[in-house]
Amino acid sequence: MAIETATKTLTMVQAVREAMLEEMRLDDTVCILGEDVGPRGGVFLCTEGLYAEFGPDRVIDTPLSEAGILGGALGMAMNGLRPIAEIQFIDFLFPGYDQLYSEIAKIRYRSAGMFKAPMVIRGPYGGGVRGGVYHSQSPEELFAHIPGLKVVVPSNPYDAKGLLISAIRDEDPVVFLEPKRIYRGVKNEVPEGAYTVPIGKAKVVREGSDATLISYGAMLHVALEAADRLAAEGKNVEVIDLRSLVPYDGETILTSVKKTGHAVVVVEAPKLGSFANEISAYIAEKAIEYLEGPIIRVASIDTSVPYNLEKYYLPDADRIVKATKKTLEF
Amino acid sequence: MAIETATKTLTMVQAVREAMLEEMRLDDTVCILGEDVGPRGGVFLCTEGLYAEFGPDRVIDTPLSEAGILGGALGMAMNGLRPIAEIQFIDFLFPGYDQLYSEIAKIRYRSAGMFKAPMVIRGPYGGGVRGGVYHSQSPEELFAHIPGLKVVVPSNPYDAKGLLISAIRDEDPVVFLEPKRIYRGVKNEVPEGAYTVPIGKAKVVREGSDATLISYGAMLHVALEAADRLAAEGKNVEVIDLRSLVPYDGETILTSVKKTGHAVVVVEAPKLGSFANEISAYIAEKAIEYLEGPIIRVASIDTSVPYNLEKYYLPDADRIVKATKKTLEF
Amino acid sequence: MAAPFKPFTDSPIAYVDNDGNPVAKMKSAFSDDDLKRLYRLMVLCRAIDDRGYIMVRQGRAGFLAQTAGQEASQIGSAFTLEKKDWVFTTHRELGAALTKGMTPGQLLAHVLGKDLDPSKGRNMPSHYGDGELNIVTPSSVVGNKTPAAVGVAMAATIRKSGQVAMCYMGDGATSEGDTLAAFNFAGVFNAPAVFALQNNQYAISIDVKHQTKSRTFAEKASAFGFDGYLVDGNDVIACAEVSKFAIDKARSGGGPTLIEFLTYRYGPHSSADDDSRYRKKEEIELWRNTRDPIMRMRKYLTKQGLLDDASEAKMQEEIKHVVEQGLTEAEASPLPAPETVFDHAYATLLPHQIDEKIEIFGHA
Amino acid sequence: MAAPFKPFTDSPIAYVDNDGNPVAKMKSAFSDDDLKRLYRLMVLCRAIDDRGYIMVRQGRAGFLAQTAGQEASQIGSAFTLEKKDWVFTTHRELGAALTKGMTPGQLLAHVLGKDLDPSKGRNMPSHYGDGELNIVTPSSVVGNKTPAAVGVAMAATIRKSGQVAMCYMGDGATSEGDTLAAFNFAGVFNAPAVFALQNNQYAISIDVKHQTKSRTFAEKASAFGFDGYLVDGNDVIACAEVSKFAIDKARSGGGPTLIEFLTYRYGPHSSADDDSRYRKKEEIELWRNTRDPIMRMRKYLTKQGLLDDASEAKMQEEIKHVVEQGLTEAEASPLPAPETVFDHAYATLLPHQIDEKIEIFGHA
Ligand SMILES: Cc1ncc(C[n+]2csc(CCOP(=O)(O)OP(=O)(O)O)c2C)c(N)n1
Ligand SMILES: Cc1ncc(C[n+]2csc(CCOP(=O)(O)OP(=O)(O)O)c2C)c(N)n1
Ligand SMILES: [Mg+2]
Ligand SMILES: [Mg+2]
Repeated sequence: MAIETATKTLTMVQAVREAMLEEMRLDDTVCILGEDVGPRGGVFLCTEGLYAEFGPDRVIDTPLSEAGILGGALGMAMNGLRPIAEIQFIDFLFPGYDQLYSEIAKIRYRSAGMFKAPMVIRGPYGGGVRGGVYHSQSPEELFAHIPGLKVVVPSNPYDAKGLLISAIRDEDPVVFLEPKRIYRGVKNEVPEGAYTVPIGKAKVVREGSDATLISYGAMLHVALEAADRLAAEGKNVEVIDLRSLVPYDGETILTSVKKTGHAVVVVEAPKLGSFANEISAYIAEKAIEYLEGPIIRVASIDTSVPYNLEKYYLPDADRIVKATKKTLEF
Repeated sequence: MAIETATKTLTMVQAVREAMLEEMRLDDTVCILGEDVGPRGGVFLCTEGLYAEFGPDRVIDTPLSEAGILGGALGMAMNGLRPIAEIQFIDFLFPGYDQLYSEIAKIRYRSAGMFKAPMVIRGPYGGGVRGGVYHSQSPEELFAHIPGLKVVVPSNPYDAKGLLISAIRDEDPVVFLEPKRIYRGVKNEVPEGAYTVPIGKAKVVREGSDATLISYGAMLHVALEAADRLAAEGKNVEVIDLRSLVPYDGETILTSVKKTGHAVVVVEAPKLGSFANEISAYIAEKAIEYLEGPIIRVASIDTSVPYNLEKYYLPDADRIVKATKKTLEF
Repeated sequence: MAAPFKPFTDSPIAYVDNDGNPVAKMKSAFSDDDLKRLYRLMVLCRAIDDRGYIMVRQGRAGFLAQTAGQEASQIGSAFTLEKKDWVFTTHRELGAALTKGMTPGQLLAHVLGKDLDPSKGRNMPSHYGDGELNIVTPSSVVGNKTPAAVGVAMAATIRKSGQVAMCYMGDGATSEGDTLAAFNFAGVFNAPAVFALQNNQYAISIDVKHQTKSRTFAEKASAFGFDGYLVDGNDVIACAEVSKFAIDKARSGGGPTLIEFLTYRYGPHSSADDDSRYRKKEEIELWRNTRDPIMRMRKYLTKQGLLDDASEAKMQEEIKHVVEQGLTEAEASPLPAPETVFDHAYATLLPHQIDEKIEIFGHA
Repeated sequence: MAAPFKPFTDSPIAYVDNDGNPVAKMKSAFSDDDLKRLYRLMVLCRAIDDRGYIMVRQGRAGFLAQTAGQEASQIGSAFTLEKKDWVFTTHRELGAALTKGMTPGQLLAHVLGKDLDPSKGRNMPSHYGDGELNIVTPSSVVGNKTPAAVGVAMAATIRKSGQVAMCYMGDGATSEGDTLAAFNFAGVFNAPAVFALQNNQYAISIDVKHQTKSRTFAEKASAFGFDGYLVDGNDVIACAEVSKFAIDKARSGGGPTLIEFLTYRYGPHSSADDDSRYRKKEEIELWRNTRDPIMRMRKYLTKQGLLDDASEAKMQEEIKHVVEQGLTEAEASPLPAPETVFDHAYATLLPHQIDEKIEIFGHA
């Protein structure tokens, strides 16, 4: 997939920006719209410099309305463009949720394929940045459960760039969630130029045979931390980065779980109704006979996100280690 | 719970109406707002006659805005009333989803209990009435995954009345989903006067020892049909009516599954990300050692709801029978 | 572009009164042929509408939201659109769909949920759409199509395609936040969009007094920096004239326009409604008997010497035939195959859908 | 109630010019004492705001959206509210919260996320709320509090409680559909609500030209059937006068009012913003140096003989003391106990939360 060329060390913010920049240079139907994406360059600077290069017709500062942004992007997509709708924080998508739920996701189906919505809805999501309730949420499940949408969550800059380019080129609307907690902290080598990471393929980021940890986004790194700690105690844990929630890569999950016999699913959302359930239920449906212990979900607690007590809210390596041991020692 | 008094045979529409009527007579802070709830009596006649009895201050016809209805109801709840917000079809809640997600569900938490939202959000939901995409959806998961909300789904008039009275008296916001497919078809004996059915208690509606079918709402009746068919083949199936999704009655589920060793979860929503997952994941976490076969989800297919091919979309007794046999014969 | 009409008037712009007499100072720019076409479209629309109603009563259609009474505003507004232009319908735009070019066969196939419906029966009846004609298959969600209509118009500007987006809505739709947010976008981006607001005075049972406190709907445009016109929505010439002005203005870079068409629906909100619960028979009769758009245009054309009994009878005959033929086509069209239920949720079937398809149909 | 002011004016209503000279024909109804209190509140507000900023720089607060520059509109608008009235703040209403009665200790405890914050540090800084004072702890979601404010006002009417709901918002918030839908509700239900719109001319980097095409924000009210007033938002007397009129009007059954306060924020949007990317230093300096609301009121009071150097110095000293004392209280306040993380999601812990609590804390 990756074309091996020159690489540079990038943060996720930079990788996201590069993906958009490359695609805008390659395809002049690609455009960006959102709040403060123009001269301001986005509040996280994901669109820095793009306005200067592409101008106000392709990097569009909008009034403050997510329904306007999402619905507007839908119209643009229907009329020959490939818009990227930036939502400043994914928490603020909800005033425009109906545009996603009723319009963007359903236009192709309800028109029997006459109309389509090739567009990306992207923005920062998740906690760990002292953002309080409304700058910290992980609502991926609320997108994953809408047929017609694809949902992607990168865990590192390399994937972020490759997945975002795939998303921009996709014929269907893709919700692209960027874990802001690792916007700048996690860096890796990112090839120059355009390359794609396919939507729908998970990645085994750490091999192991004792148990399978399944996660994505910022939580992947917490899962890896837990895996390190478990390794120190002689437990050899496999870690899977889902990368894409819709569609998700059931095969990679099943292969691993059949090998290890134990599954722990780690998500950042509150547990009840979370996407962890989908993975757990899938395993319980397809591979129960391979399991030697319960499938455990590690998630946030079932409350809103508190500003000052966030560390008791979010899953941490401790909870993951404990959960893994619980199924291993079952 | 139920005060045994005179009963009458009611439909679910009538039971819903009676619950509101009784509570409005008992407590003059209870009021109703929504589209066409006044002289029109609601498009399904759930509020028939209430405007005549209580007048425009307590049965409030609103302009056509679900954000206005939900946010308005929130304000009323904060300022001493107990509003019941009728959403004409739950599919149309989504223009007001942010009010639910960001405001109603979170006001208590973010204010550390200083403000609260004792209110009910109710309306018809689900398919099977040839309503096309936007008059047929089952978005319960999109409410269940919001901490701060309770979610209730009755399967019959008796429960509907008792649960709705509980919901009106609840200190927290309750999303009350009425399966319109059985609005008039399913009748039973409903006591006169006020009584409550507690939120959070499931009901074993059919005892059995071979497998556990878990469902709610309109699908419960399809599950019961499947149970009949299975009984004819000598398979003795237990059927649980969840009644309440948040909180749900884990104990009743576990007791049953531990007894039968097989679980099938039936929901009407599209499968991916559905509430069936929560139940499946819960069982896989708490009782995996009792299971003798996979936990199978029976759900709608992962598309929007088609007007003319709905019968291939919705789960039917066939699919449930097949799924149950699959786990039984595992 | 200088406006030949005054925006934000208190009384509706009209060309013809209820008795078919000209009332406007300005003369219509439409040719006699155009006027006859407008009239024929209204009659045809009414005939198809009636046909749909019969199908509901026969139990062959599960739902219908009738257009009867609103022909002038729908047909007048769509009349001067070009093929490349976009139309966003709601749940009642039979007349607009017909005018933009959908055939009676397609329209009736839609009511029956048949394959000949360009949307393949995916939607409940009265939700007309056609990809060939840029008529966007609507959702049922009131008010929420306006943002996409503005987006389409923005794209037209960016792509310099010269397209205009005509976005239909009811009086009720103006209460939805998405409609208003989209108006604001339209203003800011000077979008080539026309908002065709059919004020039929009810949103189901809610009358306009309970819908908004503004005096007119047209004036809402001023809150977003563009013009609004109040038009007699039962005067098809006025409807077509003001719409043409707004369409031309949009196409030539003049930005958006809101047009409020004051009209009335004769039937209940839909086949599922019982309007006796909220409005008086006399009110309906008043509109139907004295303000009907078709009747008015017939009188006008007759008085202008453009129509006589013979030509009227001939047209009625022709229309009867066209509708019958459409019905035959619609009936002959098959239901879509069961397996197609999975199609078009995504561009291609996703793995989990393939699993489901195999589970249900035994093959992928 | 006859309005002493004209709605929908093109230039802002003002009482005092930038040099502290009276400019209005009408005389303020406020007593000298009131005027001095208004002034003191502005100075105190600025001092607390500055303190918060220091805490951000010290790394003790994670975020702050400063009020500096907008004191007059916030304090003037809240000045004549009664205790039972409701206030809906957004992310910048330090002045309103202070005026309604929150103490410096509470306000600074909020910035630190401490227990003394009535909201117990649940929210990020600059989101002031207090249940005792009916100041509703806000979400961060721009524009979406307006519907609840209208609901509160509707309940006040129904319950005949005589309460008024004062709902703050920024210029950007008027683009959100929820705001506009709520305006429409307010009109239809004649809700006793005042919409206090601080037009500080930016929504983060978006200036008003890119926010809406209407000439003023005040005029948006006309789309919903009520009055809007454009007020000089740096003239605290004008702010208080027009607000008092609107509050009194609402309380006496006259329905809603929209007030646009034309003002300016000196700081970046928030501590997370870099405003050099989108506005010129000169523009900031112009407002700060020549149009500052505090400076203007000081000049006015001085010219009116209500203030001199000695009384000014004394007040500054007193305010310094009050702020220091507030800070001490805030610092002394503990962080909420970890176990409270579960509290108040619901009225009582639900079974699944009890499971989670045991899992994390080892006890229920
Ligand atoms: C968001 C939403 N809320 C409620 C409904 C139910 N509903 C369907 S049509 C209608 C009234 C629409 O009134 P109006 O916009 O005036 O159009 P009309 O039906 O009069 O043509 C309502 C309330 C809906 N379809 N969508
Ligand atoms: C719905 C929503 N979208 C985006 C944001 C991010 N955001 C926070 S404040 C702000 C600008 C608000 O502008 P305005 O309403 O003028 O208030 P001001 O900050 O100028 O006081 C934005 C875009 C948000 N909080 N909520
Ligand atoms: Mg209408
Ligand atoms: Mg602003």
